[in-house]
Amino acid sequence: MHNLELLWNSSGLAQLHAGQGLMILIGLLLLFLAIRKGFEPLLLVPIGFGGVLANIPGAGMAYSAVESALHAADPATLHALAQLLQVPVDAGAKALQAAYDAADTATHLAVRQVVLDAGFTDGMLYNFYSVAIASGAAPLIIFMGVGAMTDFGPLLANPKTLFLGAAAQFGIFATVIGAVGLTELGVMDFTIADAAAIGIIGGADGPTAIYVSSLLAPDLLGAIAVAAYSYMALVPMIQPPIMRALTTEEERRIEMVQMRHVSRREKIVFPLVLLILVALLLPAAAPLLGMFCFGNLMKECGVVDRLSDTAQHALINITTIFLGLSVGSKLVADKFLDVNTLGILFLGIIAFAIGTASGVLIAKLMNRFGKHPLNPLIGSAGVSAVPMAARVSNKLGLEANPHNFLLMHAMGPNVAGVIGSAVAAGVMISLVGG
Amino acid sequence: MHNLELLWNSSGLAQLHAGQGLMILIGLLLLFLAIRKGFEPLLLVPIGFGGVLANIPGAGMAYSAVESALHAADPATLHALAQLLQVPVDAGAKALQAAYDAADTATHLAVRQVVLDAGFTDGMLYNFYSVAIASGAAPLIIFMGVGAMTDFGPLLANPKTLFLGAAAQFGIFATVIGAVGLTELGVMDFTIADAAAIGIIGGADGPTAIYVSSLLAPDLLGAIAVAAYSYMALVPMIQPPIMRALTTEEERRIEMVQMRHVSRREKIVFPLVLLILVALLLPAAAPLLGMFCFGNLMKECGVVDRLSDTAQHALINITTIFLGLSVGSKLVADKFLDVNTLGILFLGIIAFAIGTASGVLIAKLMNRFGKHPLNPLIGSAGVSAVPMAARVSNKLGLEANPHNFLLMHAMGPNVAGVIGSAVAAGVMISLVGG
Amino acid sequence: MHNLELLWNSSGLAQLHAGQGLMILIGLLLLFLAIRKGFEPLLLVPIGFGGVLANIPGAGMAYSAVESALHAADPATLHALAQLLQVPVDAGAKALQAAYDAADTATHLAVRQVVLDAGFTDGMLYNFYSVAIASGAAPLIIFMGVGAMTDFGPLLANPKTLFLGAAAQFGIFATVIGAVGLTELGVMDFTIADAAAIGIIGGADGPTAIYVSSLLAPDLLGAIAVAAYSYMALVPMIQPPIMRALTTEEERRIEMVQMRHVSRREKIVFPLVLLILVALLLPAAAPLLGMFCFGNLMKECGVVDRLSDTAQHALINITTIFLGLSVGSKLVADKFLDVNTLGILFLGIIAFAIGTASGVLIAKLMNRFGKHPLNPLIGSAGVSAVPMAARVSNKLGLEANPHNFLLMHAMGPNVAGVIGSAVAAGVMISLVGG
Amino acid sequence: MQQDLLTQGFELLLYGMGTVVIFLCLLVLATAAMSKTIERFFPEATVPAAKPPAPRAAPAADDAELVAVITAAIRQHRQRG
Amino acid sequence: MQQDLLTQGFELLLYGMGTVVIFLCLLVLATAAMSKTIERFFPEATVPAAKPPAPRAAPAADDAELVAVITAAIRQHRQRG
Amino acid sequence: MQQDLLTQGFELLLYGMGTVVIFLCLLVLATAAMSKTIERFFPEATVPAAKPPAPRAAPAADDAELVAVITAAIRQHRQRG
Ligand code: NA
Ligand code: NA
Ligand code: NA
Repeated sequence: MHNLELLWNSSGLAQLHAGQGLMILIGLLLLFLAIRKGFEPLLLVPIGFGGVLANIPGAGMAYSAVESALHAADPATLHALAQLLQVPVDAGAKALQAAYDAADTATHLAVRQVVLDAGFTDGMLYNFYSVAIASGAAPLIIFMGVGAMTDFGPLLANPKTLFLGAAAQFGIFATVIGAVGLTELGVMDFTIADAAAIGIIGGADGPTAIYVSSLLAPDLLGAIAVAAYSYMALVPMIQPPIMRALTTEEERRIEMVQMRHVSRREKIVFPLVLLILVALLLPAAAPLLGMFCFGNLMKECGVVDRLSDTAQHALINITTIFLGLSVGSKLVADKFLDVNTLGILFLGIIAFAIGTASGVLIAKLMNRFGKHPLNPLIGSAGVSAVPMAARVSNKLGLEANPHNFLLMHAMGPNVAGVIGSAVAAGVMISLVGG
Repeated sequence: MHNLELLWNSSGLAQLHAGQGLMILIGLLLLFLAIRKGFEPLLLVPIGFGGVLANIPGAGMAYSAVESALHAADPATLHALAQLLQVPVDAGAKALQAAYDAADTATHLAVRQVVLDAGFTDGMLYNFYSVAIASGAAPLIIFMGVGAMTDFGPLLANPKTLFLGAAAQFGIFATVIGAVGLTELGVMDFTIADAAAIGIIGGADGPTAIYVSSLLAPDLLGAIAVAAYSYMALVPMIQPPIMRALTTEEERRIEMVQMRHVSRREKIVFPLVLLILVALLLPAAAPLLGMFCFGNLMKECGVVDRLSDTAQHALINITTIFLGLSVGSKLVADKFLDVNTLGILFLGIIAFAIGTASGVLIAKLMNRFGKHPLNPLIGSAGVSAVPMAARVSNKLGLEANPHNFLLMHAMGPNVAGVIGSAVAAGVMISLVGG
Repeated sequence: MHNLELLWNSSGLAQLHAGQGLMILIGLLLLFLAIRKGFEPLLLVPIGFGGVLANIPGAGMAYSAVESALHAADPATLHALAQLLQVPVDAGAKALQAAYDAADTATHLAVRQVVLDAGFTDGMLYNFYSVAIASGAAPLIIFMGVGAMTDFGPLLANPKTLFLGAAAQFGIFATVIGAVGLTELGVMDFTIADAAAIGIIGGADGPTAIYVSSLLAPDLLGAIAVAAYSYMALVPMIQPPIMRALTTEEERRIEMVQMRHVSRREKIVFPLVLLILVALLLPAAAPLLGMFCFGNLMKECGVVDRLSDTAQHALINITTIFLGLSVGSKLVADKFLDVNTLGILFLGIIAFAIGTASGVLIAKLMNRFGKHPLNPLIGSAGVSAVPMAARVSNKLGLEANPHNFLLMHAMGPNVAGVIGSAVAAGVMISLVGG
Repeated sequence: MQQDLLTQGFELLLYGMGTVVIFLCLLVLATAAMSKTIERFFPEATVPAAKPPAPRAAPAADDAELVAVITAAIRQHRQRG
Repeated sequence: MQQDLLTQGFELLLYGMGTVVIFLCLLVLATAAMSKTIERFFPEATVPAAKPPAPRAAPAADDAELVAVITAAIRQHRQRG
Repeated sequence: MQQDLLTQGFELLLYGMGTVVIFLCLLVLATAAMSKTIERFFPEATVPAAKPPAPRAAPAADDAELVAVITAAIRQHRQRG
């Protein structure tokens, strides 16, 4: 009977908490949205599946050995940890966790040795998270692949669209104000680092958001990544009403002059120009923009096609699988089911909306003062969300004027938005992360 | 002359032990079987080659820095280690190794620091093993790729074939009894964890066997993996006599009714149903079956084809190379050349035979009591060994009746056998590994 | 204003040292040579770009957490480190670095804990370097891929060309004498291990050079890798004058007899023969030549084409990207801008020249005493630099005699040169690295 | 102790085989229920309609865009030429 | 302390948005300068000449070699057959 | 000490170059022996027979199966239609 009890106690049903059940449902919902509704499936399928795996009761796939030990609550182990962490013996797992988080590296090592000796091990998703995200590698590798898929031609043909990529980042910083405001009102409880990480959702760029939150607010990473990718998928629903409200029919009909031809050499030199500017002005953005420029240079230089091809296919796909599962590991119930998550979801959509509006408004301004006509609809593409936002601009343009093809014009602010939010990420990291 | 002596002493010939020479020959034999006879070459070529590399005298490619230090037997280093491990100074390398294995994590760290300072380093194959197998990652990634290559259609068309996948796992547990029996008779010397790991050979599923033995019996991993893959390759020789002995010509002639069409939606939902069931009932099987279901969902959902494609090609191939070399690292003479290895080879083939027989017998029973005719030949496919076992069923069916195409019918129990042995693995891990 | 100051102080311009600026220019020069002049772009694009990234002021992408702490020179941290390293408190960062380098592993761990607690982290390129090069993995994986791309047919058709592969390695050892000679003259300052690593440049084989210097002279790795790849790219300029000077027009006109047909079985068995010979004679070369033979066996055996294909494409490309960036991380100004770098560049070209000359002279000798005519031009291909050196031989042959196709004949010494320099690497590691 | 090992073996056989059989029985039931539910409540559209599956609204839009972009590109090319 | 947080937020807005705008302004200038420089001093060759781009001298050599090798192979094959 | 370094260098030259030459000599011998052995005792079948290489018995079986499966699939399809 002892074995039967052991089997039952080790079953999921016997250990299921309501929160885990709820999170499994949320994971399945993400899968439904990704598969049935086409919400950024490349990321949300692995994230949703990882979320389900992370919440399997008793499997501890998302826990480190130390977290597993704290959840198992074996008295002897807790006792040993309490002594190491200098906490009262009867303080409970939460107090131990808090003391562990506050402890120094040497204490971490000592605690880890105790729990490994007690037979606890790191879960699979925890390992994936450590290698892919905690190290910073996966978002950077994805950014390299994105760089290798990006064509800066439209931006080079009309560099002024970089201003639109700047304008749309206002959503990021306005959201920071929102997050600290909600904290001051006592509704939420965010630090300035949390607020900065939440703001980056407004950058509409998944790897940037994941990179920044892994540095500034790892506990919020799950919610931030889910918000970022979900809202990117919702761009075709979020943006059009704002764009229509802020533009006149007349403005939406504006046809833009055809783009000049951009030479191969310009395309090769541009990533280097961008890299040098980053090096001189904002080193904190160098990992992100450096890898982005590296990917782009590999693509454009034409002499390393086999590397560029791998960066765009095998490497980015492998990294995406592990990045997604790793993000899913942060959907574990006791980290995700928190009022802060609701705050993040709310603030994230605000960020998108403000970014869209800023882009459109600055585009209107530029149209008024520029030499060439500029359709304000391409301003919204400055939030990035490549290439969805540019497609939205194109679609609304076609609605107003069936001969108005804005896609290539909108690709300029679209890739400018990627640069803009990476720059914003650099500022956040240097001002807040220091 | 000092250099000449140094060169000679560092040559392989001067350091060759008989065991190493024998293991090199065994490695070459595995290569011969893989290349000339077509025995599971994707795994046995890397395993065989890794086995040769692991036994190169003096190279220490399969040893950790600590093992290298113990083999080098430098007196000063041994002296320091003896003090750390609290063993008499003249105890010798074997006693030191035993004391090291029994020591706690803090002592491991201290010993490691001493040997690194003495200039010893981890061998290349040891590094591969740590990253690929000790972390648990490689078998799980392979299982994800296998999931992405698996079509559950035949199983969904006739879910009752899952019973055959269950029946064939009897081979696993019967082998456990065999292993503990041999130990009780004093012929072999296996713990219950060893017996469980050996039994899994009967699951006829390479990554499952490697995953379980990496957790329960790492020292036996080499022999278990070699047995599992060799017998999988021998399925066309092992199974037919058993199948013929247990069925009548009449039974083998039975034609099965054609399968119903399975909808895409069923195929998408099935991996999620399986995942939820695992989550609720057997979390210990969650890493294996979770990754398997993830791979299958990526394949079936149709919205992440580039990820599914990478999981089926670049990622599984890269992982297979390192998994194979890592398994080969366990073919090092002083671990492999042991009477236990013979026991494992003997028990492994027993496991295959019993699994095959159980599958066929339960299929006969189901044929007697079911509504639709069921050819007992498909029962043997329940051992998994995908797709070889299903092909064997088909071949014997065609021999008895040239119009009898059993392949698709046998694919149901075949993939059911993969699920069955992963479930069995979960039970082993939760009952024995705790 | 505090934030503005913070931003300015964290900008690159405020932190730029002249050395970093110079190294960024050198990185851009490497990119120019790779992209515009076609110098080994697969390696020099990532190396050059990594070199720029490594020298971005303030980003510390190539520094470990400890190096970052020493560069940041925060008084409290330096004080704590000085105590741990038992160095006077006012000794300065250089003395601390030296004390750290000389300290044992336990001290390294303690120092690391202090700097991690102080908020310093490992840079991205440092992480890449640790995983790709310090572990030894990347050069070995590349060597496996090169093995999978190598055709030993020409060498098997005429095994005597192996002598030419031996002869050309004289450049390696002559360069060692050059390096110790310059040190004795007081011009440079190399240890015997440095000299051995520098000599390997003459092997004209990138991964071998990187592997050896990662073991024997990690600080010189950047300069050695840049020299090796640059001179490999310059082979069409370096070799012809030497070849012309040492041969007569008559000799260059010699037509060689057509090669015999080499059977598939010979090609399958050859990598195993080579492996066994390495195992018996020179275990220190086993990692390099083992992986090379493994790649070649996968290619030739014909039963693991999907693994061989991955080794030749996805895996080698991924590894090349990270290897290149990691090598670039060693182009950091305070390691690269040193008189030793000039010495390495000078000695490297000498090594190529001597290797070329030795190959040609031994070929002349073999032509005089052999049964079949042997065109001395194929001797120069023995330095390896596959397939460039063989093309050079072919080109000079065609110049002298428009019907003289030496390419396949030169491929024999060309791949023999790869084996020869790996053997030389093994000797270096066993005599100097012990 | 050895007696104990054999007992452990038989317990593993009993509980292990039991779990495998129960798990796969439940999976048979769950799979059958799943298939029935999908067939009854969420049937796939009839074949001709199903070929371009409903959930993917995007491709249609993409095609329109693609046509638009190509048209624009051709127009520009002609104007330039 | 909370007052402090809001201040920090506004400072982040000010310096952050400022940096983004300044950085992208400089990028506009640098890009324009780069494009002008390339157009004036390093223009790409005219289209017909550009098709086989100048920097790659190797391919031509390779082709010659390839032809040579194939010729040699064919010759050998004939001699053998 | 410096004298020592030069001596070390010459020793490295001597033993290193010696090992390279001896190793490659042995490899020439081993390779020649290997080729002779294979040519004499394990020659490849004559070309017409060798095309479908002997060791791979499986493909034939596979093809038969493939044909069988396709046939079965077609039969089922017809019955359904
Ligand atoms: Na953005
Ligand atoms: Na199985
Ligand atoms: Na060489």
